[in-house]
Amino acid sequence: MFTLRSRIAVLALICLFAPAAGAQNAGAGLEVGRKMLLEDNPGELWIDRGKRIFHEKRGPKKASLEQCDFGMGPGNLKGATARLPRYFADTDKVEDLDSRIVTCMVTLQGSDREQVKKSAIGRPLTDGSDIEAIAMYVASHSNGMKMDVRLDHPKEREMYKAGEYLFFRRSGQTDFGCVTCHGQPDKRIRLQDLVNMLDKKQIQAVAGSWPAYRGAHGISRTMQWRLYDCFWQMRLPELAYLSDVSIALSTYLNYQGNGAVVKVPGFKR
Amino acid sequence: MNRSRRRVLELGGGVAALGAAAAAGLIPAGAAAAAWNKPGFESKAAADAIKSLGASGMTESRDIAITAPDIAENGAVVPIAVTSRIPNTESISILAEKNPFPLAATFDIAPGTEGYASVRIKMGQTSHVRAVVKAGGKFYTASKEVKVTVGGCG
Amino acid sequence: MKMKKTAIEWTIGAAAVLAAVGCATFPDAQETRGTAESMVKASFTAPTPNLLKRLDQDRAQQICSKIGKAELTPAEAAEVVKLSRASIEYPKSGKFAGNWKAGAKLAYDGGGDRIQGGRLEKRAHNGGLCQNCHGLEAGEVNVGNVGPALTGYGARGNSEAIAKYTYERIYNAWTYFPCSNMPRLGATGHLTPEQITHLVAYLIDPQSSLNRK
Amino acid sequence: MAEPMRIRATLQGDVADVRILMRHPMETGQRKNPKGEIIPVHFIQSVVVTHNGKTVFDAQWSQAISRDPFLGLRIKGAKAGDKVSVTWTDNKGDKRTDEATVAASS
Repeated sequence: MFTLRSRIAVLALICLFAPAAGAQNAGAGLEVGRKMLLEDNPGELWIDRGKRIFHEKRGPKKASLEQCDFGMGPGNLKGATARLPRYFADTDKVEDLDSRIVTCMVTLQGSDREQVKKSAIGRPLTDGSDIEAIAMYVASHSNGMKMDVRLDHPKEREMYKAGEYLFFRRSGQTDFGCVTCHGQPDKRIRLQDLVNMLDKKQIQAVAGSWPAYRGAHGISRTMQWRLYDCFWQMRLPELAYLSDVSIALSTYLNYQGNGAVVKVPGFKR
Repeated sequence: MNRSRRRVLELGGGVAALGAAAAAGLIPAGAAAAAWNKPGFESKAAADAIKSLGASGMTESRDIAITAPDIAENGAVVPIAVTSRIPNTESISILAEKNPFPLAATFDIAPGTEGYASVRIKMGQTSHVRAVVKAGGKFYTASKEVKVTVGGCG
Repeated sequence: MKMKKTAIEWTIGAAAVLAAVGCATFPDAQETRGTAESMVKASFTAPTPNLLKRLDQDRAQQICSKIGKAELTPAEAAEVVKLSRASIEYPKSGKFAGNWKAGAKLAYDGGGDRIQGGRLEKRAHNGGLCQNCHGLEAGEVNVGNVGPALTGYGARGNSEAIAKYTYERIYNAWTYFPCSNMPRLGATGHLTPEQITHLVAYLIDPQSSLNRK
Repeated sequence: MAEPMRIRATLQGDVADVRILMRHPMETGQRKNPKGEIIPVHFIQSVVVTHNGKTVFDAQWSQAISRDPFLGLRIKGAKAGDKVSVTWTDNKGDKRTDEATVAASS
């Protein structure tokens, strides 16, 4: 006998990146709704929320995140996320948007890194996490700019190559790798269009759309969540927040998406 | 993040049982309760909800346009816009006929405001979405089917 | 008036370009593999060590993880086929076709076996996942297209040979199509042999909803 | 405390196209928290929109309105600089009022 939960679980899907609203191949039946949701996107409310949290004095050091350096110098947010992930000398690491927010919460505000990571991905249908809101606020400063991830530093190139390798790496109960669903044109998991990440145009259609408001969760989500969810659907172990695999895949995918115009919040079903 | 997945999945159940609390009289009267159409919002049948609006007979009208997706990817967020070109439109109501409590919203529109309202509703299953327009004291209606595919991608 | 570059300027320019190119070397395939595999070891958590092993690739998965446009060599394909054939276990009942109604339920069941919040999804049995990728009943819109539509699959008959072939295709698709996107549902342990017989019936039984016009 | 709304009011001819986003959980009263306890029903029941102080639009909602609600409406006879004010009230009596100025179409 199926419980209600399992019956609904039946309907859950394997999907890595839902395409941006208005992306190619969407049936006309879906298109109207996607357009309406994207036009008036509740994710906008997360920009405001993130702004409040970003400028608030918080943590043991009672400091705001205003001096956080996202790669364009302390306090300069403009265009910063369009360049992420990138290498940061102070941590000697390649960091993505989430990672850099966590770094600043630790260094500037004195927060405990593990504690911050624990609550970084908010539960669906709650207020979500502070990081999810901050990420949306920071990313909104890159709106209209082109994705421009660079591979100048050896560690960036190492991450990129590892990300590429991981994209094609198949394992687990389903024999899936990212490429299984995202390596061919015009494919769908149930009704969800699948972005062909090996096609420049298609990946550009989504590369600038994160963070995004996730309708089913009622909160803003970042790429960290998106990748976590992929591995969950692939029946693989849980991808750790800010793990090297997550950064490597983001580096690979965002670099492939270079040239995409940033437009956040995105809206994902 | 524990059990987050389960909680999303429970949403479907929440939609299905939508409004049971209202029926049980659990909803405290808010400040707007005077205007809030309690019998209408607590009706389990679309016909009863429509009656609560004061409509005994309705005319199908082509001057009412419902903009909504043919297929909703997520029943929790179904965008619905209703445009009434009927002169002197006084109110627009939106019903999802197969929701446990069909009446989702009523918009009272003052003269000088367009007969238009756009909103998003939760739908438990595939259903006709009905717009009921009151204009010049008379009632008009139009409907459109919206297919709901619960869940979808991750 | 345009200035003409002197030879020296050209030389300096070329040196800079060369330097930049020299800097921008990427780690080679061997090195990348080492880096990425250590990343995999350090980037995931699971409720039991046994579940972490899901990340370890078997030989066939390794072969099937071709990067970019690299293609499977005939020798590799043959090895995958051989490994796949050897993996197949047949149903104890000896019957390849079970109950099509049970199969239909499985085909639309996308759950089971996922790990979240430190827990393995608890299910009596896993879903067949078919709907995610295959067209099923005629007229059903909520289906994927990563794999071919299976609508009317029964048209090829329901002989023993067809039943056996279909069983093997589901148990380990790589027996026939090495490295295809189709999960090796029996071989990885996602489905039991008995569950697969139900899917076989769903596909080939003339009474099955899949084969109704 | 309720978070601010986002109100966009843009002039198209003499019509102000008003788009409002509100932060609200719109709980159905049927959902459970991770501990298995029912999350109490909590939803916006009324949204009143005024144009230069005069009520032009009065919405009544059920719990069937989606989380983080959106409301779109169109006010005729508007000019750039007009004030549009929006007040929502939920079933717990919580309220929030925000105001926007009608902007000329860009």
